[in-house]
Amino acid sequence: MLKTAKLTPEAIRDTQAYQQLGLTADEYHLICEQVLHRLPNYTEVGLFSGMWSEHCSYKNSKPVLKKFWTQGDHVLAGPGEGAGIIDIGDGQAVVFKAESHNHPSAVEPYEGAATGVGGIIRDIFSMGAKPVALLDSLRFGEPTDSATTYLISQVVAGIGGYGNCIGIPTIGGDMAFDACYQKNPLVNAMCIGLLNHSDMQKGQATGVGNQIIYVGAKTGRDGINGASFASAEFNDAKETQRSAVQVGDPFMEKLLMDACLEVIHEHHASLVGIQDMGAAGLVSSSAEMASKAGSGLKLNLDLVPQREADMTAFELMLSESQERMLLCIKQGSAAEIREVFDKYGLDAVVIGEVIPGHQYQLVHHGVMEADVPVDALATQAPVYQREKRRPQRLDQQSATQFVPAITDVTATLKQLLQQPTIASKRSLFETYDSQVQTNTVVRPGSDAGVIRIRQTDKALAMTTDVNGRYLHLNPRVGGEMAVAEAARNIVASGGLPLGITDCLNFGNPEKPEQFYDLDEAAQGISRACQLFNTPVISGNVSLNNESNGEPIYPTPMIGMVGLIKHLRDVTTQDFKQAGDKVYVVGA
Amino acid sequence: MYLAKVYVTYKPSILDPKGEAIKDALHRLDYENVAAVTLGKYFEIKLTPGEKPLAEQVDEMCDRLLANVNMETYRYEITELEA
Amino acid sequence: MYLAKVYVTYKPSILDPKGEAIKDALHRLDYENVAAVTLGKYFEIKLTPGEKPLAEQVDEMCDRLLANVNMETYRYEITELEA
Amino acid sequence: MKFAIPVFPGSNCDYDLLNALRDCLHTPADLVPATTTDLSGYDAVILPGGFSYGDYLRSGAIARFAPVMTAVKEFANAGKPVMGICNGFQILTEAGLLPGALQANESSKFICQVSPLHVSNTQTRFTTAYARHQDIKLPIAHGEGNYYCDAATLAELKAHNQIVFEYVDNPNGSVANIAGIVNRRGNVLGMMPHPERAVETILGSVDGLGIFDSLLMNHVQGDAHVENR
Ligand SMILES: Nc1ncnc2c1ncn2[C@@H]1O[C@H](COP(=O)(O)OP(=O)(O)O)[C@@H](O)[C@H]1O
Repeated sequence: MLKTAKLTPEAIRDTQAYQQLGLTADEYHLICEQVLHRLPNYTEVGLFSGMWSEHCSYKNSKPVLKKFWTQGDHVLAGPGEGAGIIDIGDGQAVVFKAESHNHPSAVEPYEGAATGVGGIIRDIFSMGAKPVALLDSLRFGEPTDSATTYLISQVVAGIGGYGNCIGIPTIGGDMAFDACYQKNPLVNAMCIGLLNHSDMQKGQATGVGNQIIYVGAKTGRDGINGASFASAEFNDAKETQRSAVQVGDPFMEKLLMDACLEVIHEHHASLVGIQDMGAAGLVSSSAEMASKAGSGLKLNLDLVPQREADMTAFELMLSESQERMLLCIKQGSAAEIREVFDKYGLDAVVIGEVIPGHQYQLVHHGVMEADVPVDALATQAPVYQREKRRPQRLDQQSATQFVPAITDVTATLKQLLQQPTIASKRSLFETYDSQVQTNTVVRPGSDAGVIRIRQTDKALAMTTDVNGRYLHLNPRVGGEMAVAEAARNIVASGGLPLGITDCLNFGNPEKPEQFYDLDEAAQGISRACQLFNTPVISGNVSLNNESNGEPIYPTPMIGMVGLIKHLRDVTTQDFKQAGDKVYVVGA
Repeated sequence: MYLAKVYVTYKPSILDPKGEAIKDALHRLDYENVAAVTLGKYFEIKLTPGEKPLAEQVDEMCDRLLANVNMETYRYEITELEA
Repeated sequence: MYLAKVYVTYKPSILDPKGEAIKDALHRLDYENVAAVTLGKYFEIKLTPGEKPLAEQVDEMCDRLLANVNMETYRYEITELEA
Repeated sequence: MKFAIPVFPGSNCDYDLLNALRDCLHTPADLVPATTTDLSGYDAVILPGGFSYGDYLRSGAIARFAPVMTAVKEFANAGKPVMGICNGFQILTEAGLLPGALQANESSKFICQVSPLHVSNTQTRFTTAYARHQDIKLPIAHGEGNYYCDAATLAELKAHNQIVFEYVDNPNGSVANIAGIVNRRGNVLGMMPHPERAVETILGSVDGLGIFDSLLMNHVQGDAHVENR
């Protein structure tokens, strides 16, 4: 990386080095000719490659996401913010979002899963909400070989390791096994937070002269350019993925969370905006904060806390070191804010300020390393309308319809119950602390997890669901069914469905058949959401989930939250006593 | 019987939160002269000769299970134990 | 600058569940010739000379913090690092 | 009766305990930072669960050196009640206020479940509210709750009736099914199960109330008669 950092703008053009960073030739030329009207230097190419990656820009999925139904009287913030917010009355709101960490978990299952949990928690508390629950949605290959069982145990340990330590209960999730996930497991995590309306935060950097503060872990070379890595197709070459491994530090995040919430609650007047550093780290958080506010921004990279020596501007901006947050504060309030972080033993460093105009400027060792229009990074990535073609598999189904031949019902039932996907997941979810915070009314093992809301008579029900197999057979109907299953789980727990988040785990959108799956599934989800009155308020896209050329089943994980108006209405799925009648309702 | 001693440590660029926490604790205990701490794993594996040469086998174990080469490095020593 | 390598292992009488789990995993990977596995901690501590002799200091660190002498033992080596 | 709850960086059951004491037992309680050096004005100290300092070395190993622990030791030496729940128990053993150590669970996995327990000693100031040999259920949630002590220590614990709670179906491999012990004097209790998670019907159990009720009751009546016997 150091070697390429010395490449001149001309050499980048001539050797097409931008391609290694994930930019296509067209995108590169767009930057040169339409955006900058000059050749970008290496750092600038890096900024664009991170910001224009699928992970940050949704360039392939935007046209699909537009189809989601996002309305609803109670939506306070929909897709576009860090996490979605829904009003639940009494001046309170529920905040939730899901995040995928599929590729990192395939490379390093414990840390990949752990940092996935850490990332989604930051998304929630950066909105000003207190995280109150976690769910996890997992897909693995059949647990028959040691590599898969190892993967499962490490992923589950990583999720538990993070959530248990930081003290947020993991109260539900779902898990299924199929050969199509063998090399490309799905690790999706969802976090739910409670928010007082008055604490609502926006990730904004407004007001010329206001200061940008960096808090949390130091920046290292971990996960450099992870955003474009997460968006790239998986291959077996280990070497190329090495720089992407991040290690989670839930202890640090606990301090960071408590300190940030204290700033939000008690230093409201000094805080302008707050955002976590997730995908594409410092560049993404800072450029988005400035762009949302229509501001310019100048950062002095010498001031960024660094874990390693001699980091380049490129590395500092694109590192995905975990447990970091960016704040914009009123001019002159740095001492007051620093005092809060001090108490938690955390560094809080002013690294830049809001400037007039709309440029994004980075200074490193006295040199202007980047000077680009902020909106070009944050909002002007190209959007691709991909080609859509109905896959052949959808037309070949009826010929080979499976007709079960059951002779011994008991034996068949037993066999079914032995299927890993159907069998109890108790031994795994019992490694999650599901009770910390002492609000958990229904623990994992029922239809939905339920937590009560203190000082009220209300509770929240939450679940994650999707059956990729249904989508494989019919992506649109399968998408509808995922939402319907989630809604059933909420209703069966005594709740009224409020809204959903999603993780769209799909294959390569540049292949028309796979784009078909994505587009159809989104339409199915959207229609069901409209019918259930559960707007999509947040979500995440994970594309290129395939290994060695074979895509996974289309697997749009649906995370749904419902409101239980009275605690007495909470219901659980187990039979209560002998003699009770059993009814079947519905179709 | 042989004894393989295996040392697994993070690669230099990987964050080591445990090492950091321990360093901070040592500082609080007034060992101000401690400059850096890393925490790794130390395995002692007793094994009998298998089909492959022992070193090759141990190397393989490290690669497959004991270390994640995406973020860790390992080294090992093998000695013969007295009966 | 000096480097102290510290090895902390369970006392022989103590059950080491993680070591057992790793042994089982190695068996499942067909390393049937593995007879026993123990998992210990391996610290690398970089430090400059303090007031007390280094060995005494490192010993103290082990006793006070790095090992729980109820169930663990430790040993260490100290070497000088090249500048 | 006023409780102090020392909060270490990484404690995460501190508020659960505070809520249980204030809201369910209606007794005053304060969270006090780990830097506190003075616990005068409090009648009991409870070290909460969580992952102090990340539990990155051994659970409780780093917390033991926090300034508040000097005060906790003095408090205990004065014969006043000190209790450690989960991580608090681990800290108390690391600090030498209780014998033995807590190792990784036998399964080497974290376990979160409701665990049936046997109250083996109802004569301590923490347990008089329970009936003799009462069977109760309390949540457990820990990765390192496997109690270990050597044979001599175990003999001591038994001889002086220091084993207070025993697991009915030992979930973590603890020596002699030990879930909780007191010191010889009977004023320091350490336990892995979480009584503060079992104080409201809506959360599934109220079996934890007995411990706090015992403390309150014995405080009112004066502690003298419940020195351990
Ligand atoms: N990964 C997981 N994390 C937490 N809980 C889980 C997980 N997988 C399954 N569960 C729990 O197991 C129960 C059954 O889940 P699932 O297999 O999805 O069945 P269902 O089809 O009834 O939703 C749910 O209550 C869920 O909370």
